[in-house]
Amino acid sequence: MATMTMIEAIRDAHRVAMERDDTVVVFGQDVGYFGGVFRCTAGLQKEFGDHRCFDAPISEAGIVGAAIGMGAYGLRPVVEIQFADYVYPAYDQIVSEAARLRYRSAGDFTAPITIRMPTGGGIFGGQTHSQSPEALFTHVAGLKTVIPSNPYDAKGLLLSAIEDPDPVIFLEPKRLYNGPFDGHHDRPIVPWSKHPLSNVPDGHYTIPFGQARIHRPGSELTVLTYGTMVYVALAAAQETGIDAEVIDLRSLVPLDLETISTSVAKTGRCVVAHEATLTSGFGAELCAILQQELLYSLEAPIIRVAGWDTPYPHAHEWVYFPGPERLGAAMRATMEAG
Amino acid sequence: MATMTMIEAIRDAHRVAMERDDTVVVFGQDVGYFGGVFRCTAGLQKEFGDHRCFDAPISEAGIVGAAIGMGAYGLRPVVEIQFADYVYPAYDQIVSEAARLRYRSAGDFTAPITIRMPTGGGIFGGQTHSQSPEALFTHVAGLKTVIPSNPYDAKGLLLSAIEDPDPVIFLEPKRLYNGPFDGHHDRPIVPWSKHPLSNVPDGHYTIPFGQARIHRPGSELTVLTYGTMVYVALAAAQETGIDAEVIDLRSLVPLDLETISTSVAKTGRCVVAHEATLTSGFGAELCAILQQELLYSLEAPIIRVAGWDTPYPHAHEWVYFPGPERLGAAMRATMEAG
Amino acid sequence: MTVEPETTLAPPFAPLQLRIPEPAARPGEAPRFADVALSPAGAVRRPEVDCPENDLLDLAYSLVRVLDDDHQAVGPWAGRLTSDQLVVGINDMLRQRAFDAKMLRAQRQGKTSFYMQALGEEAVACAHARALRPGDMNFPTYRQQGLLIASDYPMVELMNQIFSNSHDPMKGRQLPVMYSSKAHGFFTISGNLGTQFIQAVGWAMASALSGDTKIASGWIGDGATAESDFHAAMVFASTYQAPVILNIVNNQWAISTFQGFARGSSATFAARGHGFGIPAIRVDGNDYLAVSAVSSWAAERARRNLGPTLIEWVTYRAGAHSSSDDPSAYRPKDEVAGWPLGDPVDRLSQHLIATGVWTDDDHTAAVANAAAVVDTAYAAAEANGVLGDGHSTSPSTMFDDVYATTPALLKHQRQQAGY
Amino acid sequence: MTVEPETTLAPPFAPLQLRIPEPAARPGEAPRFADVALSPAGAVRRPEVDCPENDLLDLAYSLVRVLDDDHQAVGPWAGRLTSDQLVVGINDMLRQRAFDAKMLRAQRQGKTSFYMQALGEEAVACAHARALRPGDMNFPTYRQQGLLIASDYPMVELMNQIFSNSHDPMKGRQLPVMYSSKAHGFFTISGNLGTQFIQAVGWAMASALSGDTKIASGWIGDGATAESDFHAAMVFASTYQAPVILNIVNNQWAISTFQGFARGSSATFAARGHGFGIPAIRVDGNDYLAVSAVSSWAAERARRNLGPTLIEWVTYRAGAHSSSDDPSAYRPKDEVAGWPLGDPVDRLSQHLIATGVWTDDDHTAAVANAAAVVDTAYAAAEANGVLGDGHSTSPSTMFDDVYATTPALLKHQRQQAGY
Ligand SMILES: Cc1ncc(C[n+]2csc(CCOP(=O)(O)OP(=O)(O)O)c2C)c(N)n1
Ligand SMILES: Cc1ncc(C[n+]2csc(CCOP(=O)(O)OP(=O)(O)O)c2C)c(N)n1
Ligand SMILES: [Mg+2]
Ligand SMILES: [Mg+2]
Repeated sequence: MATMTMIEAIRDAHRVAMERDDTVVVFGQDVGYFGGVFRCTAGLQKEFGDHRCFDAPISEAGIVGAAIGMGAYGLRPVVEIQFADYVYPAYDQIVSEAARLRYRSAGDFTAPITIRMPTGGGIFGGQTHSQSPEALFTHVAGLKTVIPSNPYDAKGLLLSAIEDPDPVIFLEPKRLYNGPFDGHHDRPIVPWSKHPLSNVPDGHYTIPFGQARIHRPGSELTVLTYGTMVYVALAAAQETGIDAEVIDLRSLVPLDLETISTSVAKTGRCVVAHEATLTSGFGAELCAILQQELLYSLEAPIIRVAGWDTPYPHAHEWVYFPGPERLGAAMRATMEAG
Repeated sequence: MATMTMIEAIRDAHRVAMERDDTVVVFGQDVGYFGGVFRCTAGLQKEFGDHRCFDAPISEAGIVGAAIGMGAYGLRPVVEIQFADYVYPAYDQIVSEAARLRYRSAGDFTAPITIRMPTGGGIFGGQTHSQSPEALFTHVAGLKTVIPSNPYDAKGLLLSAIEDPDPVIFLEPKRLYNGPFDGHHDRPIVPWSKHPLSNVPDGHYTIPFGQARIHRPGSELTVLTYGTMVYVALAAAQETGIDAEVIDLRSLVPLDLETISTSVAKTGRCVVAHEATLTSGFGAELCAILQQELLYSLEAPIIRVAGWDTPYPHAHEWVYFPGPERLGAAMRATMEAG
Repeated sequence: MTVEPETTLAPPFAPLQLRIPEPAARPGEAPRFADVALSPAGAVRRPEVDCPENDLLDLAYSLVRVLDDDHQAVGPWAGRLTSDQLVVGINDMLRQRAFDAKMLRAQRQGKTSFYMQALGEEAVACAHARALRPGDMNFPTYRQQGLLIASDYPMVELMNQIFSNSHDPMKGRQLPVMYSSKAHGFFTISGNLGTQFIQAVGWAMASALSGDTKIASGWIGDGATAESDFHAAMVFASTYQAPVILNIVNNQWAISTFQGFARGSSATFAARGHGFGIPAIRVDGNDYLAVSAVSSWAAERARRNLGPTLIEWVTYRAGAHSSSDDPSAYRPKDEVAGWPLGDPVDRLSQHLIATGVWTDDDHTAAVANAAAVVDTAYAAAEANGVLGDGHSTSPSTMFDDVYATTPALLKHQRQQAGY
Repeated sequence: MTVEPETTLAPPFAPLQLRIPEPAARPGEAPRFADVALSPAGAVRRPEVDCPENDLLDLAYSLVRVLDDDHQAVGPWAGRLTSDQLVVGINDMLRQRAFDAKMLRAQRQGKTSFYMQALGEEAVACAHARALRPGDMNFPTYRQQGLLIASDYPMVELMNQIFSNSHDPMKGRQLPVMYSSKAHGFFTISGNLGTQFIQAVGWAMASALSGDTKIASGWIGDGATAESDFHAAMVFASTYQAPVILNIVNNQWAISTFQGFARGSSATFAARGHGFGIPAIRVDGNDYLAVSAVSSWAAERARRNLGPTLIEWVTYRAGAHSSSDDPSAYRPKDEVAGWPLGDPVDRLSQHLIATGVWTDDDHTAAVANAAAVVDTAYAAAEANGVLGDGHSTSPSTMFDDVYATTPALLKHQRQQAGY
């Protein structure tokens, strides 16, 4: 057991996977010699050699396309897209190829690949270093979409992703790399070392997909969220005094419907929160499912708290980011409704 | 006024736009000399010359990227993607560029471009000629997403798209090109000439975005849908005997919230139908909005009838396609619920 | 301070004009292939496989041909196949041709939804397949059925797939002709153009990373070289020196669009290799012996870890693009008659006759035999059902293979669907 | 029947191995640029602008240079700028350098979130800008601030953008350095690499379609040439013969990745043009006179409807990739000292001195003047606010310009946000 940041936990997951399985290869832009612009693969090339971890040309389509070919050969490639905002050139390879290989070949070929990418805002990265494109993957049959919120989960989920026989989109909330962030951007930065979920077991362990984590049990209202917004929700719960159950979905596809339904059935009130733009975000899917499953248990409409339907701005980051005040207001409104 | 198929109406819209405005240029794969694999641009090159309508290399990224450059110059390009299933190589140019040009340059540059593409299934096209990717566009701020269901609307909406100062995704339900189709694939094909909406005015007219069309007024239940599913819904209404209000959204972004809300407030029951896969489809957004706006007016949960969460299959097209039986069953269940 | 730009050109300037390429001939005009650069048979040298790329540049502009006008095999690329191998080759091509004809007819008769033949291009895939080794992997397009036929993939399986019947190895999920057979070195065909080209490079990289000895062969059409994934493949193959053969099948047309739209102002498609330091070679794709010899050369380069080779196979799409297409709308009806490289089956047959390997009668018998093989397979496949007759796989299989393990929500959908 | 493949190679085969490129030197090693092919100043010929592409192939492998070791301008590309123009040039570069230094410092002081300098590459954009005409359009990357500086775009506006302040022309929406000015022929910079390259071609196509006389100039980094949109640009430029200059700025590095990863096994980036029949030319990017001469040559080609030109500007990224980067982790600390093409400002200054146009004192005065210009602009910009001090545009503007007309749902969101 060691105390790790999310970056260290991700690095450790790579290391464990590469040690256990010779077919795991890691590549992407600047991930080899340098170890990644966020340092998530630092040291791997040195430890495992440049045939196991190497740099790639700046071609997201090429990186994912090559990974698909490698997967078809029998390797387990783990690739990094430098920012989720840059995944679109690879979107065709992901949607038309990786996601459908098993299906269209009736299992003859598969795509056991992991596509990692830093996601979300909070670092003054402007419109091309801040996006949260998860809903563009959850709509695509054949993909799994995973997003950890802490070092412990990051390592366990990443190991599951690498071992998964199907393509996994692995979104890493970059604002959480070095510490939990609750949206109070004007307060001192909190390092992971102060947080219990920075205790990461040595060696191999996995966290199965489709199991949400209840970060805070509560009785009055359910907050469904993931990634950075988990800490925003915890802050909002504390600040509003609402006894909220804060659920971290961890994987969006597959979805832990049971944990979600049980909670909302219990509380009768729900707020959904994500950084991605509101319209057609993953929150819409959650609302659609919940109203269908639990209409008669709902005491108030489900409110979505999300990024506004604009590109992610630079100067007005904190007007854009759905921080604890905005989320808290929605929670209060939900408590007062009905 | 003339009787037109949807193909003829689309061709006519091009012609009217090109006559009125010299800056309208039309290009895409096989659209020039040949006039498009669905013949939607047939005759344009002959009539307007090869500088106004021409073929393009097989590069969707190139087609949209070049169109963006042309739009920045001051032209109004109208491009065809041969099938919506092939739009993904252009997805980066659409999402990262066209959608954000105006915003990121504070209006210095804009992207007044129309991106047409045949969408939807029903032609035994298998997984790469049948997709309905609308939700991948509705999630992106800066895009408008439009989908006509008949010749009259197709012409008026396409003229609006071409004249729009912003990028418009124009989805053409290919199964409707030659006639309305209600999902009864085993019955004789009905041509457009039998349908009143095949009466298309001569010359110029536009249909504003954000105005839904009520194809069938009704009091018991609202069906929200668009594209081919409009006729499936009409058939289901007739076959179930449910007095359903069938609303054709026509444009998803912008959305005619008022017509939708008024109807659902009136009926208290709603079914949402689309061909696209269920999870994170545009139906989710409709459910999310409606439960938030009208929770207390809903007498039953909103059911989504959609493509299954699999790639679009070949042999089992009619098990996959959400036909009148599946939709009718959902409508009945909705009537019985609550 | 404003300074006039340094130029010999002064305003006013003449208005610019855009070049819109046009093919040499359109319907109603006489076929014209004067722009297709040819070389005499035997004229193009055969460099050693380890010849440096910059000593090979001419090979991208010439045309490797073995069979001359007298049906003799000549020059440095000749003499590499035995008579037995040539007979195997013509039988492969005849089987493919008979198969295509039969399946096109089946489509016309409503037994399936769609078909794509490769009439006139048989030599490319058939000869290439026999130049690879078991375990090598092709990443084909929809026009390389010859790879499977020449790898002795059971023809009935091809037909089962086309009919989407109860025995369809693809379980009715795929459009006809979208085969897959890992065991036969044939990667699952994508409906999306170009994607497989970079995947082939990735597969080859994996083989090299693993210290294996297998090579990959990627395929793309002339039109699809315009797609972005062509570039990705070139960059990755060039950078990592992957053991891959990159095949461009230039059959002159991409649906209604002639090859000039994708080629642009470069003289040949093979020349694309020059920008990447990838050895490139342009070959008569209707000459079975040339295809075989160059395929072997490129395979040897890859297998010796000498890196990728780009090959342009010059051929002609003699039929329609697909069963949905009618080429008389965009090219001269008799264009194939003007095609300077002839027909690959005829040419090989004439060679066999000219060299005394077989006779006219042998040819007639081989044609009949190919038809019989196809008919036998057809009867067996038809007995498994054709599209729409109810003999498909169970619709419940529609929900399988989306993931290795079907998730709960999808199982629920399957139940909703009644399965 | 199984037939052995036709090959001289027989099993067992040696295991394959993948090539992973490595730069010539890493931290702790001595800088090494022996692989950078150089030509003596004046040695490369200057063909007529209408010279056919296949007579230009050598220009992709040589290096156009004008300034020799004695600081004289020599050869056929020399003698095209007046002394006044050269003085304008060095002042442009000095302004850019002073500006970069100042803004990097401002970022360090927390006045903004991010900065990217172009230290050592000033000649490329500055000389190019002055070779274009008003109305022409650049499609730049984040490292072509020189285009705006040499087009006399107000420096205070650049700073307003960097500070995201109340006067930011981009209204605080964009990351620092993501400028846009249509009026100055500068297309809005994208954070996504490569996208602008094909857009430049589209813009040029539009100009030609419209019978206009304006040309476009597209920009891309060595690393970003691996992106797919590079290919789209090459295909479209080649096919339609668009009036566009396609500039590759090869500054040796793409963040931590040396140019060999994008270049692969081709000798140069300029050679990419050969696969497309696009005239390609490789140029000393640190030689203001060479950049100017070749830019004018390419502009004239475009303006005369002779089609696209691909230019590789060979230069060196002397600074870090951005304010977030520390290159000492991946390249020798003193690598710039070993760079064989020197510093563009020094070289032009030495030329001016050697030719008697100015003196050491003039140089010192020009440096001081540039600093003063920057300081004046800085004071003005700072008065408009810096990032985080509350002097941004109103947050309500965050909801503008998503569309020409803000739709109802978005207005509603603006109200929710309190504006
Ligand atoms: C990404 C993508 N864009 C467009 C299409 C539609 N399409 C199918 S085949 C074809 C022409 C391909 O021509 P070529 O590459 O020359 O191959 P050929 O058909 O001649 O063998 C086109 C445009 C597609 N399948 N995928
Ligand atoms: C599509 C995309 N992928 C990755 C990145 C991240 N990124 C930003 S700059 C850069 C390096 C670019 O190198 P080069 O093209 O050589 O330009 P230079 O920085 O040297 O001027 C990378 C990988 C990006 N901005 N966009
Ligand atoms: Mg072709
Ligand atoms: Mg660079």
